[in-house]
Amino acid sequence: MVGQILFIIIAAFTLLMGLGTVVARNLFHAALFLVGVFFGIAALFILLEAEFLAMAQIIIYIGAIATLIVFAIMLSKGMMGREAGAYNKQWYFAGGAMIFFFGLLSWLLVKMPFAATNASVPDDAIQQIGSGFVGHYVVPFEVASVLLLVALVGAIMLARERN
Amino acid sequence: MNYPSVFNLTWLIPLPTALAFFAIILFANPKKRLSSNIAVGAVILAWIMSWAVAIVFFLNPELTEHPFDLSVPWLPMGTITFHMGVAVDAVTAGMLFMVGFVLTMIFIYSTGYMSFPGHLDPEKYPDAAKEGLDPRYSRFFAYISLFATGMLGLVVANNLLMLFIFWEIMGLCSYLLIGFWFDKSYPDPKQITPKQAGLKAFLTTRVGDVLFMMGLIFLFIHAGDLNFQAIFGNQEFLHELSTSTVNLPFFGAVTWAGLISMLIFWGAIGKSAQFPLHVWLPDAMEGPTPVSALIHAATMVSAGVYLIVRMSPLFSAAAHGGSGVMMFVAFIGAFTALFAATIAVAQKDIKKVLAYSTISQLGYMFAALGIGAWVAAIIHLLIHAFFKSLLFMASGSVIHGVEHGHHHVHEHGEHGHEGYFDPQDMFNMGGLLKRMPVTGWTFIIGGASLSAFPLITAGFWSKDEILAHAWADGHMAVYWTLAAGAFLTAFYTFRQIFLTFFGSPRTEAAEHAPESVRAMTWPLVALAFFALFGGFVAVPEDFPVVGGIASDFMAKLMELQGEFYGLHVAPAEFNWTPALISMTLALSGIVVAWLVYGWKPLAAGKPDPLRRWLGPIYVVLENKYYFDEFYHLVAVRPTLWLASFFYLFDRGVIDRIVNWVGAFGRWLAAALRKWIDEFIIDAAVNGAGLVTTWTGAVVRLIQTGQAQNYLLILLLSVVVLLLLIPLK
Amino acid sequence: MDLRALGESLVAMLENVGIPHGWVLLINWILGAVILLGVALLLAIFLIWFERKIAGRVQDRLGPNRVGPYGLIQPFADALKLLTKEDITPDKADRITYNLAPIIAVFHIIMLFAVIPFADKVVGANINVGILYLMAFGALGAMAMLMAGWASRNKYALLGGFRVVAQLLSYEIPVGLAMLTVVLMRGSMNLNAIAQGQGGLFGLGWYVWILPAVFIMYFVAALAEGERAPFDLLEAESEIVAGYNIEYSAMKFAWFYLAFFLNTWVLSAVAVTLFFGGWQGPFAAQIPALGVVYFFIKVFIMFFVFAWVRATFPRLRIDQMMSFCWKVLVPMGLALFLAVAIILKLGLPSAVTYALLFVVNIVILVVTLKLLGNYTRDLPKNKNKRLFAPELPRL
Amino acid sequence: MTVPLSWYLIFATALFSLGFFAVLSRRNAVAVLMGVELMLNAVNVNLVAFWRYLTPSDLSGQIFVVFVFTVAAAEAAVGLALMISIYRTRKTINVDEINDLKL
Repeated sequence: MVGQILFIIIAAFTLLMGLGTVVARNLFHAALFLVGVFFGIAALFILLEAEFLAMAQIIIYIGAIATLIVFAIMLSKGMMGREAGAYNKQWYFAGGAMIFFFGLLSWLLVKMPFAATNASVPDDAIQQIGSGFVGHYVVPFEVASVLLLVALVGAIMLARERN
Repeated sequence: MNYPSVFNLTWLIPLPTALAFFAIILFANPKKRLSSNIAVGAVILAWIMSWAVAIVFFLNPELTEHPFDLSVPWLPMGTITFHMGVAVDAVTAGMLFMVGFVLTMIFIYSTGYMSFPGHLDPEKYPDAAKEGLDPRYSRFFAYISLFATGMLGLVVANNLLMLFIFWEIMGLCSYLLIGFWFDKSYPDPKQITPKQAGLKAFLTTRVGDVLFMMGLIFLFIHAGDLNFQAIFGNQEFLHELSTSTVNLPFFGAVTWAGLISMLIFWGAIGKSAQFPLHVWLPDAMEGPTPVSALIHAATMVSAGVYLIVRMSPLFSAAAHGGSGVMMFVAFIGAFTALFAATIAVAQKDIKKVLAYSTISQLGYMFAALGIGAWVAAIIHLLIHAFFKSLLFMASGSVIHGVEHGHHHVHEHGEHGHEGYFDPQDMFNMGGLLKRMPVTGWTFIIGGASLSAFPLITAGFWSKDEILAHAWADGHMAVYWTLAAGAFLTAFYTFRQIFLTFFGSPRTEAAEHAPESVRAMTWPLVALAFFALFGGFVAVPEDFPVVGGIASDFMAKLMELQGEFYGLHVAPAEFNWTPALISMTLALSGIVVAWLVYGWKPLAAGKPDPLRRWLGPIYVVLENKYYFDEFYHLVAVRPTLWLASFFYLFDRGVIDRIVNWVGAFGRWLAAALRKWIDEFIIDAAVNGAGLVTTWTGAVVRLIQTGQAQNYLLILLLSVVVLLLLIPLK
Repeated sequence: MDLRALGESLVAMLENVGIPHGWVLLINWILGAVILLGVALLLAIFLIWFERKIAGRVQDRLGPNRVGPYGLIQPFADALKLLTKEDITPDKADRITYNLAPIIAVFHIIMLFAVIPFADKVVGANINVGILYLMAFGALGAMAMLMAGWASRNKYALLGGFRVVAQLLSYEIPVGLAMLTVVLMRGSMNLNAIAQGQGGLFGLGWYVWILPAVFIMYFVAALAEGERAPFDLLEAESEIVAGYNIEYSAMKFAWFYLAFFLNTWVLSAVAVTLFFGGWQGPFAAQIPALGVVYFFIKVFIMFFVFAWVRATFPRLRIDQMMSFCWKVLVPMGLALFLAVAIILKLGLPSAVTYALLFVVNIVILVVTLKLLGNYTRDLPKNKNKRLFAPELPRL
Repeated sequence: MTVPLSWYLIFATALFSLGFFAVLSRRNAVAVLMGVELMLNAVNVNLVAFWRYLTPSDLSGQIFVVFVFTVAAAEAAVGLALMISIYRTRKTINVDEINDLKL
């Protein structure tokens, strides 16, 4: 009961923030709304008993990605382009398609049977995640680290002033 | 079984030098000192890890019952997954102990040795000459790092395929390093140049390696795995291998075990330069001296022995199955031991003597393996590595000194070119002990060890063990051959010592030879320690007096390991007769050498007194029994002749046929073009083009160039696909 | 006296009244949060006085001494003054963001209080990802200051905001590395477990003895994370007037001020928990209340060191500060992390491991200082090089 | 676990749709990027929810979320750098004015 109420509060908050992200004309505000979304998702993760991911979500999405976006917006005032409209020509069509898509997918998901279990999360979940990264998933893990390095170097190369 | 956690380091042992290799070739190449520092640092790391592993193993003899084995999946091949990994048993531990240390010493020595070489023109390489370092100094360290990776990897590998890969890496490095001074040439066109020597070494060992690989393939077909423990832990399989036979042309029915072990032994013959594939090793001395010490004395050539040691269970299974392969090994070993020793007697190049001595000593090890004296072979392998690398490095130091002396005279004395000066010729030396005391004394220690000077040198204990085994097991032919070899060994070693270090200098260069730098002398001292005292790890327990106070833990350890592999190596009973005979022979070799060269030192310009006494035999020995000429006649000439024949055949017959076919084709094509191409194909192509143009004109309307537009279409497609689910 | 008993008796009492379990838990949580909030706010008031007093003593002054005994009431007077001042919002400012920023600044610090173990089991939320939690909510501070800097519509404030991102994000890496090394040592991210792992007589088991270099790294980086001198570039008055909070006045400014002191206190508390045994002390295991006392004593000693440093050292230049992080602290942290990981993996007996860890720490510290010294020294090869000159590679 | 799985799924669908809407119709590239972040987050919620409800003992779901984090971080960094680079050459980052795909 408490769980359901909490879920509804958090989900409503997150969706509201998401709506704000999508509709806000001021990009800085949109970014702040985005932070709200990330926060709500972290709360949902806690509700799902994935504490590690919740904390990682806050560190990575709010601490790094959102800060990066905000920073980029602050650095480039001219990029915001206030004078023109926020949406392109196809927005009403896209909106309709999205609503239809949402309805269809929700209907399908509700209809689809999932064999949910009542099993609880193992006590050493975090240890298992850790050993998963250096054990079974070691190659994807290393590839991901190389990807980050490449992205870092690539981003510097792209954003550098050329003359 | 709980292993000490330090064993988890094993797979890391070959890694630092491999990284050093890449670091040097990719980044550090322009900076010479940095390159050598990287290489030395890496090898020291490898040394520390290998000693950690080896010493922990020595302290826990019970580990011989459960050799450490660590595998990860590597190559899935159909139903079989190939595993790669590392294994540690007593043999590996012993090898790690020796290889790690010797490699480090040689690396350090090389930092001093690779100074600007005398054969290069300093004006062509001004930077390198100013630094006083070889222009390809970095490259040298990259190569020896890669080589060290090969050797360490070979030692820790737990399967034959990995062993083979590292074996070939070493072969490549050997080629690169022998030909390191590829631009060196000599006034005498018949003298072999480094470039040719490298090629010769590579091609000669290839003969053995091809046979070795055939053996591997046969073994893999039968075992389905190349892991050592999987093969040797399976007695049934070995038994089956030694009983099932195969019919070979010329040889008739032989057992599979016999065939495979014979093929593998040929690999070892090639790598360890045994008769008849020994010809490459003496010429390999064209490489820099650290290379000779590293590859052609301590590590690579002994890899052949190591391989046979590893494969011993297979060999003994073959012997049980009635195959004569062990006898063959013993024969080849003993024959080579004597044969190479006789050649060494008549050489004048200080390194060539050592090269033949190496071949001869490897022969001892193979002879020991052939008669089943497994432990004696390993111990001699380890100890030989210490004193032989010491001898090579000391001789390198001598060469360096004489070369420097030559330059000194050249610069300060008269300026005329007095012709080609060979700094490696022992007859250009003499009296160097006073000029180079550290080099001299360490050389004498190494030489004494090589000649098996009784009781106080390591070489005595290991060699005596082999002789004792040969006597105790009743292999009289082997015993007397090896004993004769021992006499010759003592003789040529002390011939070398007396010619080089005693008497008075025979040239001005020798007179002005300076002692080498510290980076070169310190490794000599460190190795001399092992050359003297290394033998006390394998003193037979029942040896009078000494046996009671010295240790034989290494021999014990190896015996235990042999037991685990099903090899019953009982220590040879001590017997006065063979011991006294070998001691007498060694000492008399030294005395004879003194009588000939030490009593009345040779004067400058005088020929070798042996030449007078032995007459034509000396000429034959000096020319190495004309083996090179023989191979040239039998192998090289026919190949060249065949090649030119085929070339002519190719030109006269095959090319002509090809040309005719080509002309016909062109005629046919011209005819076809006229009729088919113009009326059918061109029309179809043009029609297709028209259709494409027209379609494109219509379809381009939906290309807006806006990613969001495309995405919308994508979304709609997904929605349509989703709709298909409920409609199904 | 057992502090845990208090909470348990409260739960029992409420359940006896007949409230369902779920609601009782909720009430309990809210109560705990309110208590923590009260502690935090009172603490902040005291800390302001404490630091001003220390700064005064260091600078050969008396510090606050007029209002109340030893000037103890001074912070209350200050707060009153700030409350009654005019609350100005710049005309062109982004109002919502502008007002939200100080709230988030205080909020994220108070959130951090939840996981700090005041004594064994006396923890707001004893979660097993405590260290991650600290880093996660610590990172929110940058967001608050960024918002403040942007919303003020003032170029100095915006510059301050940029500096916030640069400094706080950079120094989060050494702080994180130090925390990770401790986590490696203990094998747990639970802060209480880390404190428990540092038992032993007379504090011999404190990680500061085993990992001295890690502690020094943490301390230096924490100075920067807490925007304290010599790393207070965010509000360097000689360069950017007052940084991100230039337009704030009255109570909104007071919030930032509060966040600043509480942040320092939390950093000291974390330092104490990670390196000085947390609540450990003689008889703390038997009497949990003693743990709270030990904890506060240790934290105040730590806070004193922070204040001492702030009152003593001059400010660094911004490029020096950034290079110091990336060229000194981060490599050192990585080296330490790697060394500790390898040593722990060797599986040696614990006494040998600790000795080895200590030696390796000292060696890495000395090597770092030596390299640093070589750069600073007036060597001929350094003639044309500035210390930590920002050299970008020319690609 | 009083919350049914389908609630999480519908929530994730809604968030995904919002994000996709932003991607489809916002003109500013940074806003498009934010939409992508929303979509990725929705996927994460799904991954975690499925993990929790279907296979709580196998932590692959959580591990995949961490991989999504890495990819999202890389995507944000490179995406923003691209935008800065594009802005420098074209003086706009409005997506409908960047139609170089059309020749």
